[in-house]
Amino acid sequence: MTFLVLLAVLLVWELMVRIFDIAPYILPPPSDVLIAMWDARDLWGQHIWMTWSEAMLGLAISMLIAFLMSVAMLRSLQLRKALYPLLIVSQTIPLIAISPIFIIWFDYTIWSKVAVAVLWSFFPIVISLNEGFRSVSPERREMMISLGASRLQIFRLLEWPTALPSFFAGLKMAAAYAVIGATVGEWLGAERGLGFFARRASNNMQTDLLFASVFILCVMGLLMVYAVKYMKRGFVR
Amino acid sequence: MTFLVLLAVLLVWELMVRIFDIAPYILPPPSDVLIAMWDARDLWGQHIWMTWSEAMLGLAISMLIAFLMSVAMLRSLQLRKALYPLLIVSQTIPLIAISPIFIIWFDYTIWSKVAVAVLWSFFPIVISLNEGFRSVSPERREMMISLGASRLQIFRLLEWPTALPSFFAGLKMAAAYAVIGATVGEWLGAERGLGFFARRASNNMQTDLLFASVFILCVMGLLMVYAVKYMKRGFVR
Amino acid sequence: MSGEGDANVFVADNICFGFPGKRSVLDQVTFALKERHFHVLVGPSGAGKSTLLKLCAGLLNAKEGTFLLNGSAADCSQRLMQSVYMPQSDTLLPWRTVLDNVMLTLELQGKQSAEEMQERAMALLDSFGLRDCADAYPDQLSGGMKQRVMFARTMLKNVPLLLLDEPFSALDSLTRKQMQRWLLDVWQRDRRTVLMVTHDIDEALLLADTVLVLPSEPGETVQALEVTFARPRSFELIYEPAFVERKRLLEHMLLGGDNL
Amino acid sequence: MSGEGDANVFVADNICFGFPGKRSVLDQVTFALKERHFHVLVGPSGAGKSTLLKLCAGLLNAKEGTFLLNGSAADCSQRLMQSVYMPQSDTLLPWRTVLDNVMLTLELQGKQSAEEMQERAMALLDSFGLRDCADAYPDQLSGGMKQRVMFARTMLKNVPLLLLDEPFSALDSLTRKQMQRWLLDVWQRDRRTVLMVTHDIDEALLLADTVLVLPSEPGETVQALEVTFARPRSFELIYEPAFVERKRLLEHMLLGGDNL
Amino acid sequence: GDEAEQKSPQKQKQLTVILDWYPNAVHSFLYDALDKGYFSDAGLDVEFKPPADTNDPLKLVAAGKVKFAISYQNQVVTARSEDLPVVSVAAVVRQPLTQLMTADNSGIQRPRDLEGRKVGYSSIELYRTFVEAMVREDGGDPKKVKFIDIGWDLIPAMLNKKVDAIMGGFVNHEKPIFASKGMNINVIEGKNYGLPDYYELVLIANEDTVQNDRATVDAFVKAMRKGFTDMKQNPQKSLDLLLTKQMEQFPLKADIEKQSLEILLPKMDAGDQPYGWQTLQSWQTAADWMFANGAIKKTIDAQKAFINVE
Ligand SMILES: Nc1ncnc2c1ncn2[C@@H]1O[C@H](COP(=O)(O)OP(=O)(O)OP(=O)(O)O)[C@@H](O)[C@H]1O
Ligand SMILES: Nc1ncnc2c1ncn2[C@@H]1O[C@H](COP(=O)(O)OP(=O)(O)OP(=O)(O)O)[C@@H](O)[C@H]1O
Ligand SMILES: [Mg+2]
Ligand SMILES: [Mg+2]
Repeated sequence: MTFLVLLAVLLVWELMVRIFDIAPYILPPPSDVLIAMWDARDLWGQHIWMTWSEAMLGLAISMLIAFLMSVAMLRSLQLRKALYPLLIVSQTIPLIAISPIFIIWFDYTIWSKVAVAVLWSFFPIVISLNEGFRSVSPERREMMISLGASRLQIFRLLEWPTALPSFFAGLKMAAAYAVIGATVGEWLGAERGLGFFARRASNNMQTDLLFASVFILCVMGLLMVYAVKYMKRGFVR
Repeated sequence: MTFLVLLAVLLVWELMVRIFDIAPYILPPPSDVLIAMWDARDLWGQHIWMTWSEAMLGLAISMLIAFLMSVAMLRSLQLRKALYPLLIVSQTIPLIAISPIFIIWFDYTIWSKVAVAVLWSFFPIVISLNEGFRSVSPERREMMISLGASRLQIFRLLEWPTALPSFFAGLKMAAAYAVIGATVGEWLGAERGLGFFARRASNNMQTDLLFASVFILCVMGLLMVYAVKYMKRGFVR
Repeated sequence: MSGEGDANVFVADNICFGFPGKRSVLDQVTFALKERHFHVLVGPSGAGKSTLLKLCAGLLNAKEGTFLLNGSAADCSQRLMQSVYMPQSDTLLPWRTVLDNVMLTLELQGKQSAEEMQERAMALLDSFGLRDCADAYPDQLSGGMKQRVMFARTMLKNVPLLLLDEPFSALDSLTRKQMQRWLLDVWQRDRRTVLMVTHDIDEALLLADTVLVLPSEPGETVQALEVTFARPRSFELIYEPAFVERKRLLEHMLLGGDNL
Repeated sequence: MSGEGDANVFVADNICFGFPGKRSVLDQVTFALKERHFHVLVGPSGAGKSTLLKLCAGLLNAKEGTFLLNGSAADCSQRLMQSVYMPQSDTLLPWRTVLDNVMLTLELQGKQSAEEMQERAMALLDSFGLRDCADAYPDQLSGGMKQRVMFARTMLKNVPLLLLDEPFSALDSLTRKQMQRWLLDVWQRDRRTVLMVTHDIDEALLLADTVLVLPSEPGETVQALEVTFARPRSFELIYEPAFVERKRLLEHMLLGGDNL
Repeated sequence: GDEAEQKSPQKQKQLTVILDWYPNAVHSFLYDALDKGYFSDAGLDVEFKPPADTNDPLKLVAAGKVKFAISYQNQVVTARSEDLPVVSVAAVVRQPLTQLMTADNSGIQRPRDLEGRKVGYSSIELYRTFVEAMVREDGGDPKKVKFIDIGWDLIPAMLNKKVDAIMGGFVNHEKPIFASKGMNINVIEGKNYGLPDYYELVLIANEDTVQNDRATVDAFVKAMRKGFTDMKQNPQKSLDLLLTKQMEQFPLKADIEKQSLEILLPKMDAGDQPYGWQTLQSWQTAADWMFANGAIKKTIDAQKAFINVE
């Protein structure tokens, strides 16, 4: 289904470009993009690998941070009230302001890009996880207490499984954001990665190559989101 | 509470900068930032107004688009399956690829920035609204049908009110994203706005002014999120 | 309980139904509802009582068999028009006050002015002993009160056939008795045809003209037990030997002759 | 029902409780539970039956008054250790199979090996007639079966005091009777002290040694009705005149002397 | 003497150099020097890094995070007026590359023709100041020119006639690309309309490095010089080296880069002086002009803004 829809979009795009005679340096027809992609076939491997690594590392760290934050927010109303505005603020800071800090902290390593991916992707996970934790029914909690559950057991056996579907809902969004976050992170200075590639192609007006990298990014995002969906099946009934 | 937390953050920041002797062109102490903000007090009005307008327009259009999309997805499983991958793809396309298209469509008017704000903020609303619509209990739907409700009545009186809390949850995220989206949009071409100002300050090495605009952005984001929260009280019990 | 009231106003003829991908739930179910009679449907959990009610209400389409309304076949939309179904679970809208929840029925008909609707709804709430909580929200009510509000909402749809799925199951015995009495009162006033599901045998015998017993296994026939105690019935009835005897009979029918 | 079994194993002495920001729910509630007796608590909806059970279970702290366990004051944690509370609503974990839900109790104690736990849980499921659905998930069960699973899970906590909040309210009459019988069987075997809430008067009288009537208005005293029918009790008991007479008495107590 | 001492590979000094942009023709001589081992001969283990999208390189040099970066003379002036301790150690490109560009057929031949037209510039306020000064110099009214900060999309903006002129494009990069897209570009040179003839690109280091680690600065600039000499002699070879190296990461267009280098070479060559030589006059003019035109709020000591490596 997904595949068919995307195919349909590409077809419509191709037709539109040809009918309205849109300049290829603005919006190249998908056929050109695919040809350019094929011509540069030797290059993609390293860039895909780099961006993929950044996004995956970012997502993993996001999950960890989001988990810790939302557990803290579950345990203490005070903490929730304190962290909430910081969460929002973290999403309204333009990268331009913090990029030097990231580079100073993380140097030109992969970690500065991972940091951007984390910044973009942890937010939806925290929000969803927080909502999931709050949906635990008080009756179930009472039942657990009466059966003699410790605080940790209540978390492990009740709160966490209850929040799991919300967690995956947030993770699905976060997967898409991790990819774009990694791409944007590559603007902090990189020599590899699809964001790096896209930017160079754009600067050199090689629009077909630019869109080739965009195609790959989209596929990567889709794959990550569907991977989360698939994973969810294994965890959530 | 929020206010106290932010104050605490600023204090810690000031201390850190002073203790570790961090260069002011990397991270200026908040006191410098506030002084710079005060010195430039005549300038802020127009920039705030511009970014605010972009973000608000963006958020309004996002709501409309998200509403239409999720209603379509509620009505037809086929449509949901078709739209879902496109939604994800829309979030993994780097702005660099579509900025020329935005400029061709919207020129250097406010609408190119609004378009970016929309692109950034409609996604969480669609996702949440979609989830909200799916949480309508079949029993309630049966009850409505049996009481003689038309399809429109079921939507107006059951489905929409059921989805409202989810809608606001999505809107809260979207409010933060609309602000940063507008800011980023201003990099496509602008003569006004906090994003424009931030970039300008960054290029002029005026890090204190850069962070002054970041402060204002954060406050704007917080205000929008809290406004949504407040609005929610009026709509959701 | 005789005369014009005995016409079969609603007939289920050989109804079969199964959910997609599941084995059959109802198989060749046949029964008749007599005009202005009170019918109670009993049967084990999972026997398909709720499913049967939804079929009667026109919310589901029977796989086989026909429904007859006043002697002529009635499709889903006709059944929807002529009956009202009150589900088993809590279907109050949590964002509406009690009054607004009750007014929903009238709003959906949309023929009356707001004042008229409010008046009618308030009058009904009054007779349900709910006047004081007209402005409360459902989550401020006890389970019992909720059920009563739902009941009021259903009654407001002015149709000849009421399909009630365990309306009193969430009520405590006190309120339950009050509600049973009230239902009998209301019903005796306008005598709509009622098909009500319950698990409470006392309740079934106290209210019913006819008790229908849905078998636990699809395929077996629906048994009917006539209950001929004179109306109006007093609550003291349940302590009378004749009643106790009927109760024993019905319970044995339910347990399939086996006395556990 | 005499001899050592008549000691007051659990006493609620002048218990007062109110939820924050609400008027008092329970005021000076006093009652005693006799060792190895079956107590049934009845009362109108909203009277505070569930709240009282939670207080007894140590899930809530009384504002005033003391609880005595075997004669000495028992704080929350002691009550938690010595009793188990089964809530009124569906508290099965939807992501666990029936077996795993039941095993939860043993897991939380954490003293046994997985096989031992499985064995014990399966044995119990068996005696509940749930062996076949051990691997099913709660949403695949009927409301009745769910309640039975919850019941099994609660019983597995090996404590002297069982606090059951309407365990059978979601069961159909057939299963309900089976479960009542089963409960009597189990209870007669190990004779734990039980305090059970119900809305069903027949059930109350059939099971109880003592029926406690919680008044609708806070402040009035809790009345106790001794039920002295010989055990083991047959289900035919409910059709006997002596039983019907007790039922009439209890219902009149509940309705406060007023016969509606 | 220095060089001999530092030749042993164990003592190689690791340093990072941030470029002004992703590797392109202007960096050919650096890669040439790297490839021929001029840097390692000088005891330097050099790594070139592309920059972030912002002025982060300048900040990183100022913060001592990296040794060298390629930046812009104007940005160095701006940075010094904001008290960033950066010093220019060599002029990489000696003339402005950023020039006002208009479409050949736009009818704009000189700055004053811009009255009533739209000028797009790339986020740097100074570029706007430049154009305003040019218009004024040419007898026009800068207030009648409509300016838009068009961010990074300079070429699409022109190609789609969203603006009538752009400021911020490089004559060696944007101009050939315009040509390849079929648009002929008219370049209006700033020096003809009163703009200083500043150095486009300079190599910068931290003040601290210049004072306390002068040997490294000298070694680096000298090795770089050797690379430039080789490139001057055989530009195509240097360029090919760069292109093959870049091929692994991103396929640069050879013809564009070739044109670029042809334009660049004369603008890089210091003539009689050693490559990279800077004059006080250039710095003084740039600083004075910027201060006079309000581009910086306080003036700088031009003498301290640069050093020359003999
Ligand atoms: N939407 C559905 N999809 C699939 N199966 C269903 C659905 N609703 C009910 N069933 C199944 O149909 C059967 C009959 O269910 P129904 O709810 O009609 O029983 P019931 O007699 O009303 O039970 P109870 O007394 O517990 O309310 C059950 O086995 C149930 O699992
Ligand atoms: N968590 C709570 N917060 C505030 N008020 C509560 C809470 N739980 C119960 N109440 C109130 O306390 C009173 C007693 O409630 P409780 O659930 O104990 O009654 P009950 O006798 O068990 O009723 P039912 O028979 O309907 O189960 C009610 O008025 C109820 O509204
Ligand atoms: Mg049912
Ligand atoms: Mg209760």
